[in-house]
Amino acid sequence: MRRVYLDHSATTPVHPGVIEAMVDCMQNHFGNPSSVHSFGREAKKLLEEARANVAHLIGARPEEIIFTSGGTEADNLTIFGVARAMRKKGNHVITSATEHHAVLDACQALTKEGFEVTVLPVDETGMVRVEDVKAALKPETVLVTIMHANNEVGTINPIKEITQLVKAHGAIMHTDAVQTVGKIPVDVNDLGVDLMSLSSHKIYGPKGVGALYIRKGTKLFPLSHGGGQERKRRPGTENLPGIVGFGKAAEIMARELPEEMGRMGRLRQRLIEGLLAIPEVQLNGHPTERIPINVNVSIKYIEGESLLLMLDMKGIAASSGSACTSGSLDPSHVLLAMGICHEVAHGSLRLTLGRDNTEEDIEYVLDVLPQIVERLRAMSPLYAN
Amino acid sequence: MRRVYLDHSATTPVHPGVIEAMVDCMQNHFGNPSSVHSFGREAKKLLEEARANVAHLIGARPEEIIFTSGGTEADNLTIFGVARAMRKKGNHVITSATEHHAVLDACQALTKEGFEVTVLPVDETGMVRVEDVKAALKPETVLVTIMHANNEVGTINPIKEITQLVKAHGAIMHTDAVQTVGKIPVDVNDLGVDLMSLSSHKIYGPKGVGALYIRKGTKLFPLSHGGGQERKRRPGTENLPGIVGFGKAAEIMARELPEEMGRMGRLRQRLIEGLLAIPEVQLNGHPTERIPINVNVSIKYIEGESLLLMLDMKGIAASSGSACTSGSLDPSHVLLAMGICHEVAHGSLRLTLGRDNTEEDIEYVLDVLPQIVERLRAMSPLYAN
Amino acid sequence: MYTDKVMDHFMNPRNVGEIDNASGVGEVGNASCGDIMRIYLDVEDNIIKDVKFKTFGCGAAIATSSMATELIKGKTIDEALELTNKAVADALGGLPPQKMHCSNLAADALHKAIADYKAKQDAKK
Amino acid sequence: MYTDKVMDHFMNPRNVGEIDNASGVGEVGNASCGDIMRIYLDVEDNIIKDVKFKTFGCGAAIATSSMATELIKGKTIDEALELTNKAVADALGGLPPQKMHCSNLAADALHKAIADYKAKQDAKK
Ligand SMILES: Cc1ncc(COP(=O)(O)O)c(C=O)c1O
Ligand SMILES: Cc1ncc(COP(=O)(O)O)c(C=O)c1O
Ligand code: FES
Ligand code: FES
Repeated sequence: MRRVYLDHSATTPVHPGVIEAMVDCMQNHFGNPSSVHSFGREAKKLLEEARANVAHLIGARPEEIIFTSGGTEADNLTIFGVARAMRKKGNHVITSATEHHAVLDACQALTKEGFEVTVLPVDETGMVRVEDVKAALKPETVLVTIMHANNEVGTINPIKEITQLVKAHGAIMHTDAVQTVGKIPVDVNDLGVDLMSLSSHKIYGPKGVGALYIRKGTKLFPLSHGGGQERKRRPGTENLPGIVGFGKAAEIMARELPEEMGRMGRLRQRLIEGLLAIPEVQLNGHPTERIPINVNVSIKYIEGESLLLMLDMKGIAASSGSACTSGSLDPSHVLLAMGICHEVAHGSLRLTLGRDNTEEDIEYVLDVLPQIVERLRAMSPLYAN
Repeated sequence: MRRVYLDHSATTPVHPGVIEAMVDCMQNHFGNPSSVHSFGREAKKLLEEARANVAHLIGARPEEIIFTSGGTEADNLTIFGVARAMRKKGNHVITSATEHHAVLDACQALTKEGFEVTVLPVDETGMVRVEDVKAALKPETVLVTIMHANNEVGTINPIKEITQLVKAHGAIMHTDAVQTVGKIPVDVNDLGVDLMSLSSHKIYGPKGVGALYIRKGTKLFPLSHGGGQERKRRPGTENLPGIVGFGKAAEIMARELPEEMGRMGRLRQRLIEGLLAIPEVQLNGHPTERIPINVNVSIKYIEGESLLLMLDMKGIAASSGSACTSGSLDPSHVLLAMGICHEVAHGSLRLTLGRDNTEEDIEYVLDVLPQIVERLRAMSPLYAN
Repeated sequence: MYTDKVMDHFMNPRNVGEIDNASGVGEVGNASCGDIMRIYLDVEDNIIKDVKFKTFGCGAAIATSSMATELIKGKTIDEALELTNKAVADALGGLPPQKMHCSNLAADALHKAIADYKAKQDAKK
Repeated sequence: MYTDKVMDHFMNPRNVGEIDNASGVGEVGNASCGDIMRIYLDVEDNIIKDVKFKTFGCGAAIATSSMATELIKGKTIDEALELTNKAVADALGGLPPQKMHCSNLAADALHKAIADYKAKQDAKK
């Protein structure tokens, strides 16, 4: 059976060049980067090469990158680390309603430490309004964290404009760029942010490794304590194979990005057109300000998990914001924040493209999907035909 | 040049079978374990197989294992997680002077949250005295964390006896077993502990992954927040290749342990004998209650880093508790806690054995080392010949 | 995640559809979750001659609808009333823990449909 | 970690040893770190004819001892007094940041040895 993976925002296949680099690292350079001997020094060299590659991808300096165990840790490290370090200056943090749970839940936990958190709404395309940020800034505001692009609907936020306001106000600006890095050009100096979260497994690197960009001079408390690794901001023996893989992925992404971005955009357009040709299907998210790999539609009268299962039986891997997929009671907080009702959010389908996808893949999906939709609608008590 | 790696307590080479399992995971099962589709389900299956293998190695149940980014995170998660969860019951924590920095520094950080921490001394072999634990237990004691075996001198603590006292007192018992698991038989039920830290890269698995055993019913707050992974105790997309590698390593260790333990012990004896034949060399640590891979000696009148560098030039990888190796000002806190003076601690040499080491390796070291010692002593202002 | 039995009933659900002039209809919906299930009964001489369903919900919801309707077809009303959520889940070879709540819907909808049938019967009297 | 120059001076240190009846001896030690360095001078007509050292310390400490002694051999006392820590580190092609403190020892020991020489000279007068 044909297998078509269209869930690249959940995770990506590991690039063969990445696997090769990791195997080489594990076979030939297994030392502990903290060791004095040659095994350690070789490992250290690989560590610093990877750091340079990751830094390069986002226009940063190597010494501004620290490696973490993933995007979730980078987000948590920022939120707890900066807020606690700035506690004396103020106790107000601003975020937005469509952030990843790593940000939202960490902010929520901050409130137990005496912080006040403002969660900004988004417009119906999922975008944060610059004027809302402006209005929310207070003398006590120490940190603003707004994601670069959303993982469900792909909407890109105006981070540059927001950052200008935040910096002018004297607060610290963080963006979770897990979904944009490697997909669109991202430059920390162009955006102006102080901190940026990255995750390896979204850019064809291995899972379990990420990075936090920390602009020189930004104060941050560590989340955990121990050895002196990563400038004491992130102790523990470094995940060398993972980091090497991440570095290799960053190198490949930097090279392939310009071309892939165009190709993704074209496949995406074809997919959206084909999906909107099915009756009672709506596009969620922004028509143009969205990452080129993201398609998110709501297919009325049907529920997302059933849809995913039927697609899966046809070899197609996708995801949904339906509550039923996650075992939670509410559908996607992102879709709800955009003003989409429960029922329509339940019928959402996210297809996210990647470098292995071809035009044939898209045609296959557009061939298979209408039949599935028809079958599920025929079962649906909400659908009157 | 012959290369002899004798720094297995710092990190181990990755087992070829582990690399194979990781490559298979990355090539064929790259899905996100949280995904509904087949890619996700396959990943989830690998995750749970690995969990079962790790659980098996320490006699635990799979649902009592959560994966972390390493031993450091497992230690921090325990210390902050349990102490904060138990805050209402009491604010006293007991640990020992020879713990890894991940434990000591986390405990130190706890004092800023209003906890009182008792750091127990050790005897001259590096062992915690059971009666000291008894004397330190107070009504406010909520957590006791004592390492199973020390990473520098290899001394094995009487965890079973200590745990009995601690449990009878109603406190929670944690042990950092990073240095014992896979080296000697370790069973959570035999020891009776509530929590146990493990690290993959010490047992021929990849770096950047570890585990925390949490006995059913033990309360623990997470360190970071986000997705619902690892029973909400450790959010973030799972480090699947790392975890699969760790699982494979655990499986191999469980199988090889009985035989390797004997072989290591014999190599270790030969090495100790040979080293003690050099004049003015003393063995650090316990004569018998030590892990079979550990040799730690102090070579008087010379400094550890120089020794490591000269060994390195001969292809031998070792480590030292000298301050100069770490760039810190004080030599190993472990050796100092054992009552060894600064100067002798500076001249410490740790050789830790592993599955690839042969008798020839040992003879090579014993052949090379005396000449190096002689050279360095000839340069030393402390040595009067 | 799901057993083969569940996947079979999900991919090839039995008794999907509606019954015109049904003897009894029962609908339940879990607003918080968003799932809705409707069951139609055709009862003759106290025996369930035919049963159909329509379901908006996850794979488990569809599979339990299918299984529940299969289990009561041809049974008497009293026998059908004895059908429990657990019996449906067991017949499917079990359901994932987080899906137990939606597996409750099928038996609930059935009980509602029977109540509707009884009410209609009473009204005729 | 270390440059080739450092490793060369570490593995083949120049001027290791002691000088009997030295014109001046200087010893410095950083008790907190545990490193000790001793420099012996043989001065004739205000010129450093010979110099030897003994060092207990890390690779950087040994290499800087070796380099410092090389740099001052044959120089006048006044020239030797101008030797800075930085000059020694530079001559070695640089040292890792965490090792800068021990690189300070060599010049310090040298200055002490010169002071000792001068004191002895003064005593003779
Ligand atoms: C926007 C965003 N932030 C953070 C994360 C978390 O990253 P990781 O999976 O590496 O923990 C993800 C992916 O799950 C994401 O999409
Ligand atoms: C006793 C002990 N605990 C904890 C650790 C930390 O484990 P990791 O390197 O996986 O963070 C180590 C190893 O460095 C160790 O030896
Ligand atoms: S002598 Fe201690 S760091 Fe150089
Ligand atoms: S219908 Fe929502 S989980 Fe089953």
